[in-house]
Amino acid sequence: MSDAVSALKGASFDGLVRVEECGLQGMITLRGDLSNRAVAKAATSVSGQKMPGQNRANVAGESGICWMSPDELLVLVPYSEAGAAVEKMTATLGKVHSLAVNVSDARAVFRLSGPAARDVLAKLCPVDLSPEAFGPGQFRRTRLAQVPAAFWMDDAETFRIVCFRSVAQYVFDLLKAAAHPAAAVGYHTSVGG
Amino acid sequence: MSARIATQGRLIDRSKPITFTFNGKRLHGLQGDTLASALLANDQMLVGRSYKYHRPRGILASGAEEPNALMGLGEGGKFEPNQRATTTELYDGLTARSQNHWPSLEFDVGQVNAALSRFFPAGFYYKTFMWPKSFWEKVYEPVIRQAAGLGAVPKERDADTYEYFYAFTDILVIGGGVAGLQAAKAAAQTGAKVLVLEQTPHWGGRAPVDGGTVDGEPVEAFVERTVAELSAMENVTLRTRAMGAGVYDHGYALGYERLTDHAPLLAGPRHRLWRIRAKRIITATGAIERTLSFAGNDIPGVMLASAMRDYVVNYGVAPGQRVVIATNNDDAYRTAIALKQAGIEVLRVLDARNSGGGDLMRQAHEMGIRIDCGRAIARVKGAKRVTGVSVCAHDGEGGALEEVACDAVAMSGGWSPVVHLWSHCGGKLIWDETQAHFRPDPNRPPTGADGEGFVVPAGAANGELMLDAVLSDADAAGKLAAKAIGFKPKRGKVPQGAGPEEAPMMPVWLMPARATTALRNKAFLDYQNDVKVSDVQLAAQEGYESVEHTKRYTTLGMATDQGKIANINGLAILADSLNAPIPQVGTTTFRPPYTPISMGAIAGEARGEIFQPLRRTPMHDWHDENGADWEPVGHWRRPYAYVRPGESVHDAVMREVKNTREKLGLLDASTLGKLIVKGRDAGKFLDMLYTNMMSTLKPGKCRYGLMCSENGFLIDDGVVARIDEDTFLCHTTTGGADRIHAHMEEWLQCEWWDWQVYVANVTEQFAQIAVVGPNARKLLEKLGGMDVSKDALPFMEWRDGQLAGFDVRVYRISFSGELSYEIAVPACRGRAFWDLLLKEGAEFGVMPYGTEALHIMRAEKGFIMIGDETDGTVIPQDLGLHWAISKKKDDYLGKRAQQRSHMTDPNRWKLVGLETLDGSVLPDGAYAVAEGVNENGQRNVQGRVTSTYFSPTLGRGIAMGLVLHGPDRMGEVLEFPGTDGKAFKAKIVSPVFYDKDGEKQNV
Amino acid sequence: MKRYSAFAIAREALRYHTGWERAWTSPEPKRHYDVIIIGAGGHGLATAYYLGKNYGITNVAVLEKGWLGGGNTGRNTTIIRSNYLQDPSAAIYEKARALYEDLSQDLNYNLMFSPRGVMMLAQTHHEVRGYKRTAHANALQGVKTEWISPQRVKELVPIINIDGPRYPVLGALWQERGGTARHDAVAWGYARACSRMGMHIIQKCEVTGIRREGGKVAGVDTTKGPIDCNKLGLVVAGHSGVLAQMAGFRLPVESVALQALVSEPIKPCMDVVVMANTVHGYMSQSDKGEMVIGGGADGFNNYTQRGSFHHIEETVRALIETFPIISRLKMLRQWGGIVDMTGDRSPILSKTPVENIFINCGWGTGGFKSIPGSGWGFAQLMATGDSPLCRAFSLDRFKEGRFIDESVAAGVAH
Amino acid sequence: MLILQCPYCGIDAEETELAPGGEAHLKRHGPGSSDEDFHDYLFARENPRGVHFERWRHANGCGKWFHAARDTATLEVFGTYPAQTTEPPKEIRDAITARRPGWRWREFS
Repeated sequence: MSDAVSALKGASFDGLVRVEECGLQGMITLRGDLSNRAVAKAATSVSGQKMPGQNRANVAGESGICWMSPDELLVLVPYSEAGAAVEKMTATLGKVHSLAVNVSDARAVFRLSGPAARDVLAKLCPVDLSPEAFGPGQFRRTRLAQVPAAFWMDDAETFRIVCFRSVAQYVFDLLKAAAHPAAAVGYHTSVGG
Repeated sequence: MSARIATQGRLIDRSKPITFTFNGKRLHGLQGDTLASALLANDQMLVGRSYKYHRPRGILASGAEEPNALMGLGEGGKFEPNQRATTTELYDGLTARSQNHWPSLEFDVGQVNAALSRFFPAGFYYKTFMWPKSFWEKVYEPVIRQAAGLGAVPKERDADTYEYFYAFTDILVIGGGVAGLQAAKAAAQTGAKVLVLEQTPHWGGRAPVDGGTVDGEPVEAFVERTVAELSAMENVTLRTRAMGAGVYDHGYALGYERLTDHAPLLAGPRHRLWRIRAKRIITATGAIERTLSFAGNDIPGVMLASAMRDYVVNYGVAPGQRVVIATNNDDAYRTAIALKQAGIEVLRVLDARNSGGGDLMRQAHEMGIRIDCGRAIARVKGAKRVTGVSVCAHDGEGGALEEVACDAVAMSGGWSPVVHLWSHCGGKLIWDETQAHFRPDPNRPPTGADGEGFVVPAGAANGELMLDAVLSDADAAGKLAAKAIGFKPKRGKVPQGAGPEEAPMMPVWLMPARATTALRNKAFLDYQNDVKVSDVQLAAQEGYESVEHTKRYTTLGMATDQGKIANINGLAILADSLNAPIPQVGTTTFRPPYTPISMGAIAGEARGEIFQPLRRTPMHDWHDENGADWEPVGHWRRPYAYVRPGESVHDAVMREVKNTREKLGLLDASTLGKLIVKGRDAGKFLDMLYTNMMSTLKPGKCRYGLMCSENGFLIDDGVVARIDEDTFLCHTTTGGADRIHAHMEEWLQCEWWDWQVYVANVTEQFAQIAVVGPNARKLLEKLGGMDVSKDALPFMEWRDGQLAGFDVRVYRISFSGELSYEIAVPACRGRAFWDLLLKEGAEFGVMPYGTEALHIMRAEKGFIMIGDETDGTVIPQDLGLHWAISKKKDDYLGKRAQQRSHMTDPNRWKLVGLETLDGSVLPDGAYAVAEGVNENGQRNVQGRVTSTYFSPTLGRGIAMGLVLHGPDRMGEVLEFPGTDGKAFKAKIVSPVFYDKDGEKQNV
Repeated sequence: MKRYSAFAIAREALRYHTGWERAWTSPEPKRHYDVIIIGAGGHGLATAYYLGKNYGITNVAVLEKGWLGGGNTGRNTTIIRSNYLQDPSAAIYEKARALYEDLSQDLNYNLMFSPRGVMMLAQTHHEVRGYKRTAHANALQGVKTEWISPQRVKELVPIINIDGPRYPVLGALWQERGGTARHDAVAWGYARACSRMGMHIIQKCEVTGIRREGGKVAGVDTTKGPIDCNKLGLVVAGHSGVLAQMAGFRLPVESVALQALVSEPIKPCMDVVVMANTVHGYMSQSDKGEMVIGGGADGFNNYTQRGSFHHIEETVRALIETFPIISRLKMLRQWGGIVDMTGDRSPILSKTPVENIFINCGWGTGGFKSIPGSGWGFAQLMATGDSPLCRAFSLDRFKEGRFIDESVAAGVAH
Repeated sequence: MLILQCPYCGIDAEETELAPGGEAHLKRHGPGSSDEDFHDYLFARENPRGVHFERWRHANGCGKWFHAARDTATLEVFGTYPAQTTEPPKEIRDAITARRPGWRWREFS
């Protein structure tokens, strides 16, 4: 759909790190018994990714599966495929007690990249972001300043952050402030780095 | 006089001169100076006025405990009052102003209080200013208030920014002196992750000034080496200009990092508030020297002995040329020696101990310093600066033995460990008889989530005052802390400290020991608040025996230094007055922060645009560009009305209502909550949540539902649509989505966990637009794509389909009484669809309307509004909503509550419509009066207005209200007094004012 | 006991104040009292005072496990107001406010009652409606309040930011005769007056048990031995649940931490008390010049007198938004108190399941302002068995669903 | 500033990720219950100075409700466990007994 636009239309900012809104991203909330094979199949078949363990995410580009809670997954697919994916999942799930719903438009996604990414995010989230405690493959739902958010790392210096669409501007402004060029911390990464 | 000297000054750079101003006077200092050292270098001994008596005050200390040298710093948006000169790093262009005097520091009218001080003892204000009564309010208090306060008021909005930082570490070390450094090293060597905070810009604390050697080399070398070693370790973070401000439950600690205070021109945040979670916290916060309580101990030029030493050694500043030193312990001899070495004349060391001290005394003696044992200061002479002292026997009443002319006095009353951070979270103290101070009680530490102690004191903060003991104690603390959280301490060798032998100190709480009343009346304990020995004694005499009583009655320890200087001395005087041992009298509670921290830092990044999240719908920008007068609803903003140029808000609302009723209106309804409820037991679940029967709703149909709390009160309402056999979509109010979602999850997880129901909040997935008015169908038919005729899509049904190529879900529901479609489209296309509706709707007179038009139209129809008709005390039965309360169900949340006697009371007020006789608009929240008054003399009432508007449709004021037996009293006239004396008369009518049979919405 | 006056001070000054007597005695407990009040905070002492003053009952002991006035009386933000919405609340708080007007003279102890005015800001349309409703109610309750415009707000509080981008000030509910008082002095003044009537205030005396005989109270066991009484009043904010347990009944009460903080003192800049409920903060300036700031309570049971720091952050944020200049002040001290929260957030002044045991608790955040009214009404209840001021606050209201809900008009009811 | 471990996602969540939910193990009384039972269910609360059982929601996290056993006087946490139970599991009660011998809470000990 040509006239579909993400909350901030791909806005970006360069400071201590690069902050960018990732644009449209397909997302499906899947609730069900994660040990149920149909539920797992529904998630893996549309995303092409393996089932993640507790507090983990398997993501490649625009496709992936994130562990949200013991009975909830967030399935990532390209935006344009979300509708079809939900139908396919629903079919796969059949009579199994579950819920698959398209939430692609309900969220905004940001990318935070650069050596200081951990330091910048640590200004906003009450989470241990040291490399020993958090790295690629892990997934965390938490509080980002005053709103709920979730994030994972694409690589050692890149976070992807998901929040609700309505607060996209707030989150972007927060990340900009935290990434102010003169606000380096040097806790997780030396100030020079 | 005080002045810069040619030698010493380990922290200053004599090649880098700095210019600053004090009370407008241009002065010069050096890179590395503190404002205090620079002022002293300029012979500025008078730096402020005390709070109560406006007595002249000079610099007393050299660190965080300074009670006197408080300044207004900076200009405009960067002005800040009450800054301590002793912890303010000097920078070029610094502007400082002294405080609490008028017209000037030198000549202060308030000083008259000092002359009358005898009439203002502790708590005098509790005993007077009561007659005549009116005088308190009209005369006394205004005068007292004008005299009150300390620093000037900032005038402009803060020009700086602030931020937080969440840090997680195994061990947090607070204090970067030799103890902190050694503790950090011992801990870090086990592999534990260590964070070290030091409040000053320098490592090593006071050890480099106090001297001694570590493993044979000077302390300074040890400090440099250790800092270098720590910096090289991956698992260690060192921060200077970062104060450990507070210790809280479960290992939470606050670090207060001052990033630009020393260089305000630097970009970036001014302060960073570290929110630290540590498994263990080591407090290596050192100790603070105590003053001696002798008459005139507050005259400018009287200084703590250690501070005087600091100014000489660190900054190359002589606080005086001819100095008398009074002490009860050996440490003061270090000052004597340092001064002498710097070429300053030391006239006397008056040692209250008859037997004097140890090595240091001998050393001083050998340098030719005169030492008088068993001697004390009877009183200090001088007004704005010291001119001399009277010397007396310490064990006496103060009869002068000789007068000594001098221009500075150093005093040392012994040392008190800084136990604040140990105590913040409940750590208890024990009294150390030999050193006469409180130290942490190792058996009663503050305990964490696991019930174990999580704070470990180290070095002087633990009561160890000798260099060697400090190092070994700190090393042990570091290892203990690491071991406690599962790290293996190495058996590394402990650095050996070496220093002179010291003789035991002798507690001196009053000097001389039996000082006369007149002398005690001039011996200060709390300098800033002007609390004297005599005040504490008075409090005890009057029965304010608890240390908390004394503190509050005399204001001892309540100044900006929070008793760092005064508490122990005051406590000892109190104990003495009560003939009780000091530990029995106890201490006051230590509360965070250790020293004051900026409100800006506490607020963090949350200011201006990011003060709070502002939730935006996909159409937010359009509203903003088209005159939206915003109304906050939770964190959302909704247009109250779209105001056009030349229009008042009221005009706009009237126009919007009229246009919607006559033509076509658009409402951004995206903020309404949308919850998907799915599962085999979904119907059963909703039957419990709503007062209505939802399980009987047919797929494709909608039903208005009410939700109550278990306590019976209405908490939300909205339209439920059944999507398929086991799926429902529940609409909530704008504020309600998250609340009701949580409410549903709570019951599913905590009560009915065996029911098969899943809930998902899809509120933000959709932009929802209400297309309302006689022309609504015309517009949708023009867009084309689905059949929106009455037969294909009747009232209170919904359909999925397409409109002009948009995937839509269309609900035939109406909150206005008009023909109305609520259309949900994916949020990412919401703005596009909105634009299209405006474009294509132009020919039908389309016009967006805001929340106020919405409210008026619903009121004209007699529809209730959660938050207006309900206020948390209203049940559905009050609102005539029986039709929405299922009789068939034997249970729903709130049903049992609604059976309680007060809920079934026939005298509960019930919903009716109200029409003023003259067509005017009833005031918001007005009450209908009844005859007489109640037992408490309050006028009886029989009803109240819940919402009231001017209805452009009916051309008159309309209102809804709750009235005693209202529905049975149609036509009766009630009186509603306004708050302006004007009374309104209104007739009880049906709450449905417009289209009573609902023909318009059902076409 | 000598009266306090300017003349007394002058007289004492000449002899360096060596002649002042004890403000209150600290006797050893007798074996029996007509009435025992547990808790020597403001409410307990005020109850004892009015038992003596209004009913001539002076064979009274007030037992305190710590030091008198050491609980919430000395830990609050000293605000006094009566602009409540519901009739029973308005009645007791206005009674208290009215008594405060003359209390210094009545007790011969200057409490520094300062009717500088209390304003509650309306920053949403919902609050506007709520406060206009309160103004109407107050007018009929005999509580003098008025609805004022943003301009008037600005005149009264020059440092306020009325056109804040997020929550502009839309007006305020203004009570001109609301204000503050010196909190410790309230306890001390009552204590001195009680002592003067021959009552016993026994500090450092903890109650360890409550003795009953045939469904009636017989006395209490304390760390200073057993003491008998005919009537017993429980007035121990924060610890009511624990004592109720001793007496054998449960209360609809939970104890949570409520925090406050003060800034360093600055010159007078705000001569009224301002409450901003939308953003959950309230602030006044003490006679010392400190900005006294309070906010919301913790949401979990807690007896530590230490709250969670994030509440302090939320409050400070909110107040900076409303009063931008305080951003450059510093927090001098923060502390917490333990408050009783009842099922409807309104107090309980009531008989109990045990005959002759009476309970006064659940003041939540409203304790200090109500002290004289609470003491007045509770003394009447204890002396006569009934009090119009207390009637609506009885324990049974929860069973009947007869709540007194003040959150109706204001988010937080401080 | 409490830290509680969410038994569902295993995260050591700090207080600002959590929402308190009051006393745990309340037995719901609906229509047909006596006034006393209903009153106690809604209002009568254990309010001990010591061992307490309470409900929390990992609101800014996995969203699950859970129970915590905590000392209200020291804030010591004895353990957390899922909400789908009507009484504290044995291991939690044992953990409390180990730290607070002789504790009682309602019918539990």
